[in-house]
Amino acid sequence: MTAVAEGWTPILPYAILAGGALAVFLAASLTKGRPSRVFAPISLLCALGAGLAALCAAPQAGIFAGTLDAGPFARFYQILTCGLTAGAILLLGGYSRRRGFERDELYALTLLAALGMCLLTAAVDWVILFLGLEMLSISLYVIIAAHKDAPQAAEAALKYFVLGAVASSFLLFGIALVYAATGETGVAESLRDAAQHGMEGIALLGFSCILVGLGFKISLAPFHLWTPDVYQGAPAPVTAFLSTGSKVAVFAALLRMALSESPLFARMDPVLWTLAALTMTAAPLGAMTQPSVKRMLAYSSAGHMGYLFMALLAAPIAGPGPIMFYSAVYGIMDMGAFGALSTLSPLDRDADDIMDFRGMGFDRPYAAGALALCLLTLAGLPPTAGFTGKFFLFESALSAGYVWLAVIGVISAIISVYYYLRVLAAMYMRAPEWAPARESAPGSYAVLALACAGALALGLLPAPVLSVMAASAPFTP
Amino acid sequence: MIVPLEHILLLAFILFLMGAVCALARRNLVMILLGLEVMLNAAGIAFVGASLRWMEMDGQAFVLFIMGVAAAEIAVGLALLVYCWRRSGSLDVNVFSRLKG
Amino acid sequence: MTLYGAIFYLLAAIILAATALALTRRALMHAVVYLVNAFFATAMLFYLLGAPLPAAFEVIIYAGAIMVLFLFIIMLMGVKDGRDMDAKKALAVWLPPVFLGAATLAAGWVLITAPAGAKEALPMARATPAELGRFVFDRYWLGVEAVSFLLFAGLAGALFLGKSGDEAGKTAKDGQGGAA
Amino acid sequence: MNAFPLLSTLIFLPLLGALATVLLSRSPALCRAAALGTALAELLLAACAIPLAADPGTILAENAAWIPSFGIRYALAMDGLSGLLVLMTAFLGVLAVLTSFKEITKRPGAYYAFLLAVETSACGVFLAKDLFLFYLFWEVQLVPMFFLIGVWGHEDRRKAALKFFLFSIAGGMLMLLAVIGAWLAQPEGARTFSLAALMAAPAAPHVQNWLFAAFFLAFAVKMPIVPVHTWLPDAHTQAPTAGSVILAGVLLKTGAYGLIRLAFPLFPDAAALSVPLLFVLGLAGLYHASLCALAQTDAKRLVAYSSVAHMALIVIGVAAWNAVSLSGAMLQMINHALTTGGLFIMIGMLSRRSGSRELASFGGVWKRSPVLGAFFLFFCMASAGLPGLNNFVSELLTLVGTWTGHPGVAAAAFAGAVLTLTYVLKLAQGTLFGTPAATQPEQWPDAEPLELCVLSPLAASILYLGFAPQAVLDMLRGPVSDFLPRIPQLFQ
Amino acid sequence: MQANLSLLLALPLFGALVLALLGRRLSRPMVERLACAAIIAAFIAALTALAGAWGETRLVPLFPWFSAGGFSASMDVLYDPLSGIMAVMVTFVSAIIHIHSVGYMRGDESYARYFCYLNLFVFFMLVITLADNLAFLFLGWEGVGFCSYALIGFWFADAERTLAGRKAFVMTRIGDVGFLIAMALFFATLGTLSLSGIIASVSALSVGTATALGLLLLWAAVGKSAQLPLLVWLPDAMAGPTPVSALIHAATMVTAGVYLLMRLFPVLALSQAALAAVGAVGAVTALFASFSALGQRDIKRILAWSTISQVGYMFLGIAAGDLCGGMFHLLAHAFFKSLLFMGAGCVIQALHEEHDIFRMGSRVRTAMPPVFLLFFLGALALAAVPPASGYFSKGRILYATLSHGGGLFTLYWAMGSLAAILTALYTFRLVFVAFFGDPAFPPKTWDIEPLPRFMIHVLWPLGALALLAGGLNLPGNFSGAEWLSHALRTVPGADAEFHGVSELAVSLADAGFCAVGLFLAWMLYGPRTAPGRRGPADPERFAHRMLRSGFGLDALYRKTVLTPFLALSGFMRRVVDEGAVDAAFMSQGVLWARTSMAARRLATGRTSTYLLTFLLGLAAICAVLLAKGA
Repeated sequence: MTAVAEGWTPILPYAILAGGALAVFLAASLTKGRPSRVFAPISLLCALGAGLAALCAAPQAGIFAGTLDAGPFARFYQILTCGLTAGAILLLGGYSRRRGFERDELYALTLLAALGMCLLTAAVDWVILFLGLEMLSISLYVIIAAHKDAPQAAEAALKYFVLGAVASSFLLFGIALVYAATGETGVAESLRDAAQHGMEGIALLGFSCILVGLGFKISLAPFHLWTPDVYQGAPAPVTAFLSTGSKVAVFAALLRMALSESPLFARMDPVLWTLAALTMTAAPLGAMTQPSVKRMLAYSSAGHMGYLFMALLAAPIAGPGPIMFYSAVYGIMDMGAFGALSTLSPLDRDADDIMDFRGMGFDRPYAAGALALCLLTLAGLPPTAGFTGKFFLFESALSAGYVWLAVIGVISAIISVYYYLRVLAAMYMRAPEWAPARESAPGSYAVLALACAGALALGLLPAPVLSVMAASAPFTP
Repeated sequence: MIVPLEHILLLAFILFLMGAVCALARRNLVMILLGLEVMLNAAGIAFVGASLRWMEMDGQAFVLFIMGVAAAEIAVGLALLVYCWRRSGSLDVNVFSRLKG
Repeated sequence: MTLYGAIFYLLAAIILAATALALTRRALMHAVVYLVNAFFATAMLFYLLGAPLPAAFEVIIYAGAIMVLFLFIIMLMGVKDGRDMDAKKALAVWLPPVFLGAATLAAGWVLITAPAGAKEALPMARATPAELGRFVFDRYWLGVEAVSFLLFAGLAGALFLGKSGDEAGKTAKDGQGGAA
Repeated sequence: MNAFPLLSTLIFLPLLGALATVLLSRSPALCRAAALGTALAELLLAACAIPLAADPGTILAENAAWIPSFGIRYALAMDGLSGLLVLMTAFLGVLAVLTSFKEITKRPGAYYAFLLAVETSACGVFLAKDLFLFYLFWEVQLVPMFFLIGVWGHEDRRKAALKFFLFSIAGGMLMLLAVIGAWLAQPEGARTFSLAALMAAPAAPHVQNWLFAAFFLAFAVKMPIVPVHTWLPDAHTQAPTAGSVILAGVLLKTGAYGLIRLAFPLFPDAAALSVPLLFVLGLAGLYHASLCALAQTDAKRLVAYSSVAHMALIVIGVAAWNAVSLSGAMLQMINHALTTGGLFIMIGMLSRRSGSRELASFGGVWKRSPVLGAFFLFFCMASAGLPGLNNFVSELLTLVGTWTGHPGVAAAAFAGAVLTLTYVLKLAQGTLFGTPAATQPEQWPDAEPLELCVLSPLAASILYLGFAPQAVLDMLRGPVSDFLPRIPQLFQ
Repeated sequence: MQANLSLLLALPLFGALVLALLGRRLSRPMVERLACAAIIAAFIAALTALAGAWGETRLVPLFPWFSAGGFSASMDVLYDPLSGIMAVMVTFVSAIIHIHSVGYMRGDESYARYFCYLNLFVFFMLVITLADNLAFLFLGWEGVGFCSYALIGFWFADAERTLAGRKAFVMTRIGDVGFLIAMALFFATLGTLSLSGIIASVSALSVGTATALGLLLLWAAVGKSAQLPLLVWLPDAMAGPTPVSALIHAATMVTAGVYLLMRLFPVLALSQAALAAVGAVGAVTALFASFSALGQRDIKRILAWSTISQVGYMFLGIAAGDLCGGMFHLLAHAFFKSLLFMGAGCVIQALHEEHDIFRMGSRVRTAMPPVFLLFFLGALALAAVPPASGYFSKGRILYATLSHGGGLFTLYWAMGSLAAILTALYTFRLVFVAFFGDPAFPPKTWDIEPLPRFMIHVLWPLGALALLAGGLNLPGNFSGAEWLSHALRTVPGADAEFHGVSELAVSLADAGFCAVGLFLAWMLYGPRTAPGRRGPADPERFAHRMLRSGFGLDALYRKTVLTPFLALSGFMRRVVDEGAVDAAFMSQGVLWARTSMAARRLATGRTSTYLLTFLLGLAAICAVLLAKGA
């Protein structure tokens, strides 16, 4: 029987996030609806507090309350998601205050979304996994529609809701079938002995439905068409939070499933292979001739999920190290990219078309510099973290023998370099189209600085992060 | 002795697919949400059947949670529906297709 | 084919019929009412399968709360029929989903019925509400907490969208979107 | 192992200089001073590193753990060849900075930063002794070059910069897979990226073929070897003068250096198999590039094709794989950098005066500026391989060495010398002689002092390497004797 | 000895460097004095070196150039009588030409550049003469090629002249490829490039290799000495100043090829085929060039074609194994041909750049008798009129060819003799038309440009030598001491004895040929014949057009080699490089862009389409599972 984590320390991060949300609502009621600047600091404090709690709490290799993993694997992802949430809150603060849609619900729901992510990454039981995912999704549906004046925010929220709800129902039905086939509600146990009870067919159908549901969330190939629309419609900081937080958390859950030595994965290998290959070819196809930078970044995030999925295939053999490292790198670079985008955008609408970026390079040196560095990281060029991340991913894929998948990945990476450089070329090699609005949001510059520092640090000195992950590799199943 | 688990799962599967087809085919947002409810309900049936098969109450506990989640989801969904209906005046899901390409 | 088996197939037939009717109605009100019937039949099915508490909740939450919410919203918007079921495009609109649904059904059917594990009939059993309650709070207390926060988030979200809806009224129709 | 981390400072000094120029970008004069200071300091450092690298006694190396879980170490070492190439990079760096004083007016701070960054990456490539570190520096050199061509280039700069980047990154990414493949080919336990270990235990022959192919493609794109060379003329014509000098003088050499130090020793069996292909590509490159050069109307494109032809000789020299041809090929790497660098600097000066790079816009330069004309004729003759100047020595060594093993190839390459002369004389004819073109402005100053102090050291170094290359050849003897036995099939 | 030799080499180089760096600052007389002094000093050094090391062969290392992995090229000097005498000749003739140039170039303002190139040329020529290592020799070999390119195109304003320079450089470079390959072959077979080393281990060469090396060296010599088939560049090279033609295209550069063959004669001697080939080239070129000289109207072109023909004789001499005869003719030819060129230069300047001999008439003879006398002495030597030097040197070669025996060499002798007749014919045609009677066509101006005295009088030593140089190697029947052959006997391969055919008969035959040529010239172009008939034959007649254009060789090369080559390079650029290779990569990009455009149409923005992907995905996954599973 797996060890049971004693004491209440593992619950601390969740409690801080939940308490934070309530505190924000309480503060809102005290200030009786007048727009006040107190919400941002509170929520930021809670997010960072939760991250710190996860960092300081000594990781016990055990299960908390039968449903939550208190081991290093969950702890790593909690620190990462809390960090990304803090970044998102910082970006959101400056962005929403200047455009007049700063509301307490915005911050509270962000914290709840973070809580959902933590639950999702730490869930050992299907129930908690589903609840975490739902809490994350519901909060995101509302946050995307938060900016009333943005014409397309409503459309993005609606699309995300309709598709997200259908995906959740697929996921739920999949869980039902897997439970029916094995009688286990534990994620790892149910997948491991899926074939013991002679109902392997049902388990396979169930796992397919789960794959479709989660595939939507991390925008794998056939289900990725929503990503560009939602990323373009939603306000830039929200997109930052949506693209980094939710995808990293969902992928953590998928990683947990992959590491459960389940026979299903072996049976599903050709399907997973095709999904990874399809994603890695669909992403560059979508992004290559894309006039809109946000849509390009959306397709590129789908592409990066394709690389991660390739490494997921190799996870049972090569271990979770590379995926966890690349999740951190992906989170940093996407947060940096969308953060820089939100800083560079004028007040009336988000800087989206590539024409808006002309001549930015030298007029807005810091913000454009951050965007340039994040794009280089996305392209996977040394000395940024993108390179070391991609290196580890391909290393794990090749060591597991997926040579042709790695070749497809490399070709997709080559094409991806083109559409990242197109933005760089527009920024630095063309005359500016219009006078850029002066932006002085200290919060967002802090995030950009952290993102750039993270990208370079992980690029040059990945060893410390890797050693943390090596420690977390033998996590409790 | 009641029916074999297989039949219960088939019933759930058919119901699930009917809900899915409705969500996919109908253009009216309300009907899509209804289809969604049917899909969630189908999952509930599968859970209850499975919990009977394994003589465990996990499945039934799951059903309770499903209902909670469904309620929350529908609340937000309908709020969003009304919010979009107010802005666009129509319930057709494809009226919003400015974001494309 | 025991008595209970017969009851099961009867209930299954009722559920399928009611749902099919509900999902193909032009009028939203008719659809909701049919669906309520389907949920009643599902509740009875739950009871049959030894899950009295979920059966009760099915009636209270699904049929009671959610369907009533639907009715309320439909009446609020005063929309009569779905207006999307016009005949001429029906085939083009319905064919792909139905075809895909049928294909998935076929594949799923084979997958479900192929293995031998799920063939023998299930014994009668019942989980009394007291046992289920104690089990839920013993095993899934964290889940309950999570659902509570989930509902709280749903509540906050719905209020947020609803509340500022009227101010946004003046900006209604601006996001007119493409072809009506 | 001396205490002072000489090699790391050699690599990262230009980077510090780059940061300095960015910080000082407010006043152009300070930028220029900082850039020149750094470049000169780097040259000085490289110069005093050469005697250390030359005598076999001292071993210049550095080694530190970097990513232990993958066996990656921050390993540097300098032997004869890399010492020379670093010295050449520093020398060309100084010249590039000097030529940019007059030419670059828009945002000098960023410009010098990128110029010095390219220098850093090049020194990194030459000194890296760990395959991962080599690959990291190999990829890093693309970004600053992309900006140099893209921001400060001429009319069609964006397309040329993108084309340059994509060609190199395509080769680079495939090489990434090969790097991992080489690492995985090692036994499970002792996997490391150190070049020495990888060379000691090469992979199984059939695996080697794939890995060698990927490595060779990446180096072929960078050298460039014929079929994948079409990015070079565009990059050269659009790049600023200093960009062209660094591109031709340094970046092309990283390709050749990679081929000699990495591709051949790491995969000996595959390399032995590929020798006929290399000969075919070398000869095709020599003839194709020479013929294309003859047909050019743009001076810089002509010189770009000429450098493709010169690099083809290196390919032939390496493929012959014997003591004479290999030392000839290595010497050719240095000679080509100096002569082509000189030609590009001269064309930069002339096009700044005449306003365009077309040969038609030059003409009668000897009449209007005899000193410039003399220098231009000097560099043309050096490029044509006139004995007494540097190219002759390396071309003779390369082809005499190739003759001992493959007479047919050497004969064809010797005949190439005639083609070389035809397009060099066309360049000289179009520029120096005849009557000045009508489009030329009246004001046509002869060589300014700044230009003189760029051209004279270059001419002096060419003459020195032409008449007394023995000092350089002695330095190359160590690496040559180290490389040759690594491929038993080729080296009897 | 080493000091002498390094001085001999250093002086011209030092002169050239000083002129190159400081030339523009020094005054005109200073430049002229410096240039001439350098060469005269070099001449003295050559003389003292010759006296000092009389008859011995010394290997003097000067400077270790470079060596890598078994291949070594060092700047050493192989000083033996052959190179000693050659060095003296080169420096002597150069000195006189330098002094003459001072006068000739008095009107030209870029004198510094001219004298710098001239000094540089002398340095490179001395390198060829003295070099032991073939690579060092090649340094000189290409150096003279570059200097001839620079000097032919000296007046660079006129594009026509620079093109002639370029043609010369490219053609000689085609020849040099042979030299490079020969060097590679030497290294491959004997492992060394030093002449002494090669000659020492020449027996190790197989006949096949020797033939190959012989042919390669022949090809190099043909390129440099403008023999068939690479001779079209020399007539065009007359575009340069006349002293340049005198120095480069008469005395020194064109003989460099002959000198190389002499130096490596032991290698040639191994293979009869190689010698026969050298002979063939020599004989045919001699005949071909003498015919072409007949058809020329420009005084310098006549002399150019005559040089080609005389060098053909030297080739013949070597082929016949008579190294000493070849050297004798080389020396004699150097003296009288440079004299003729400088004489022609004076005539041209006097008649205000008049090149066409049919417009000259007797004006120069009457106005400047010394010029005519000097020219006449040179002409006598050229036409091999006894007792001039040409008679003995050419006679010696014809004698050697005839006595070599074998059908082939007798044929060569016959061709040589016919060429001797033609030589006398075109020489006296030149003398009669250019100096006697009135001009067939009205000249542009009638007045005579006065020339500086020293320019003419410096030529007297050459005039004397043209007449008396025969004494250098008087054959036995003229009670000659054959001084030259004794001097060269220690040179490997130069000690061949010839007897078989009586020497007297051959020398009488030579005198006869010269007489026949003179008679024909008198009949056709003599001062007595009527001016009308004496004019140039009808230029359009096929024979004359063929002669004038050197049997149309130049047009042939232009049509069969040059134009197709340029067309090929244009084709390679447009079609192969930009059309095929570049387009292949660019079309990849376009292909990807087009598929991307198509793929983006998939994202219609309609939620219903996106919903479809769910069931589509599930159906596909189940289908794959069933296909794989079942």
